[in-house]
Amino acid sequence: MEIKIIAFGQIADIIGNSIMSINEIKDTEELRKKLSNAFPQLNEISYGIAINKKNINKNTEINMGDIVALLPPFSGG
Amino acid sequence: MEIKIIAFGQIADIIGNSIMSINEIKDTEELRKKLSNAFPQLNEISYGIAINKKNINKNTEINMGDIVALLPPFSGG
Amino acid sequence: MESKKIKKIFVEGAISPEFVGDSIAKHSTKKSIGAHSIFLGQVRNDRINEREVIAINYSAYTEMAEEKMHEIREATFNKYELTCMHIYHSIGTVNVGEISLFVFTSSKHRKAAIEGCNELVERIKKEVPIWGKEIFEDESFQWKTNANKSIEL
Amino acid sequence: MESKKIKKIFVEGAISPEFVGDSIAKHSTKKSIGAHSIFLGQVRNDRINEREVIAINYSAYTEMAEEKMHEIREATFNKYELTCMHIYHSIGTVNVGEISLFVFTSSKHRKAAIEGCNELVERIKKEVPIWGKEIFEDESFQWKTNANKSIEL
Repeated sequence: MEIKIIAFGQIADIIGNSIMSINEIKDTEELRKKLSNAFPQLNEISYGIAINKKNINKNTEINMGDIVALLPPFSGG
Repeated sequence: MEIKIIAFGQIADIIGNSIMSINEIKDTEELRKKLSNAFPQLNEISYGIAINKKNINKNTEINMGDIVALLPPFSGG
Repeated sequence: MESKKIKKIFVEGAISPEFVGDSIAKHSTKKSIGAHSIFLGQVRNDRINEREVIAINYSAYTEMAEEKMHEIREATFNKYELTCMHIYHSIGTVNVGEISLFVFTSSKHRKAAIEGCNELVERIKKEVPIWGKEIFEDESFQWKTNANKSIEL
Repeated sequence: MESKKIKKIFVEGAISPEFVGDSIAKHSTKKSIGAHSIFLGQVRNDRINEREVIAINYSAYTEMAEEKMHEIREATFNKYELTCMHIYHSIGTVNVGEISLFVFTSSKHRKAAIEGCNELVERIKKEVPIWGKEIFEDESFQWKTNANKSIEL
């Protein structure tokens, strides 16, 4: 399974590009862990996750074709 | 003694002109009574009085040279 | 701080949208400003007893209004951390769809501008000696009253 | 009611004062409007660790932002009796002194426009996926955080 990850703001700076693909991630908890291992700087940022443009508030299954967005705190306005 | 009365809004419509002079009025209570007798339509309007541009909240002496303004409810904006 | 001099607030006839745009543009040099709050009063085509309002004719006790407005400006500058404050009110005839009141506050953070602007609008309507005469299509008129103002808020 | 279609909110670069003036002018034909409330966010020259901000570069998760904004618009139209609602946010670089956010509500009576506008500003800042990168005079940068936002309000 391949999922599409898009990152924004300072997370895009850390991850290096704003679109990446990751294989075999079952849910958002696992995704957070994998990202945290690959990019230790992420541990200093509290970020939200949206799946298919909807905010996720608890651990959520990730399915094939989902678009997963990593969202650092918003600062528009 | 002569005092200068200026009227605004619907009061100016009733009194007929916007500046008038009245002789021998000791205070604002007496002024209200005299105006009410002369212009019974005023009884239907709740109006405020300002002396020398300051709002008057209780019966107040009127002195020579004072400018007394009759102020119907404000409706600016 | 522009709070010390008595400023003119009355303009003859309607306040134009271009004037509002120009006022905003003048603030681009004030680089500590982070937020602007603007209130505009527009003349409404109310129907009263089958007659439609086509304009409001505003009159004021100008000297008292300017003193009162100065007092309100000072109090608002003291209460909120505002960078700028601009207030304009029409005198004379303003047609339906045109603007008769323009209140404009600016501040570093948005809270001061927003709350300051709201308070100014409330105080102007309640405390400044200005009267509006609603003109109907048949040229009859009636003086606006504050009666339904309290319902509005 | 303009609430049914998804509207574009993003504009490239700063929002010009003339654009704000033109938006106001378009409402002169809507004769049931009595009040307009406008909020403008302007980029501030904050000093952070001795460096001065000269611009903010805004980016967004555009598709999600537009959906979220649509949801906020609908909720605000349902909650307040608004005649019109217009919202614009900059994307890309906005220099200090320029405008990056324009929220504009109109209603018959002032309460709805004022409260609707305030709620929109709060919700946009909190809920819409937009990020600002503060650019300093030496070309270094830092991502804006919401940390001092809560202090602001």
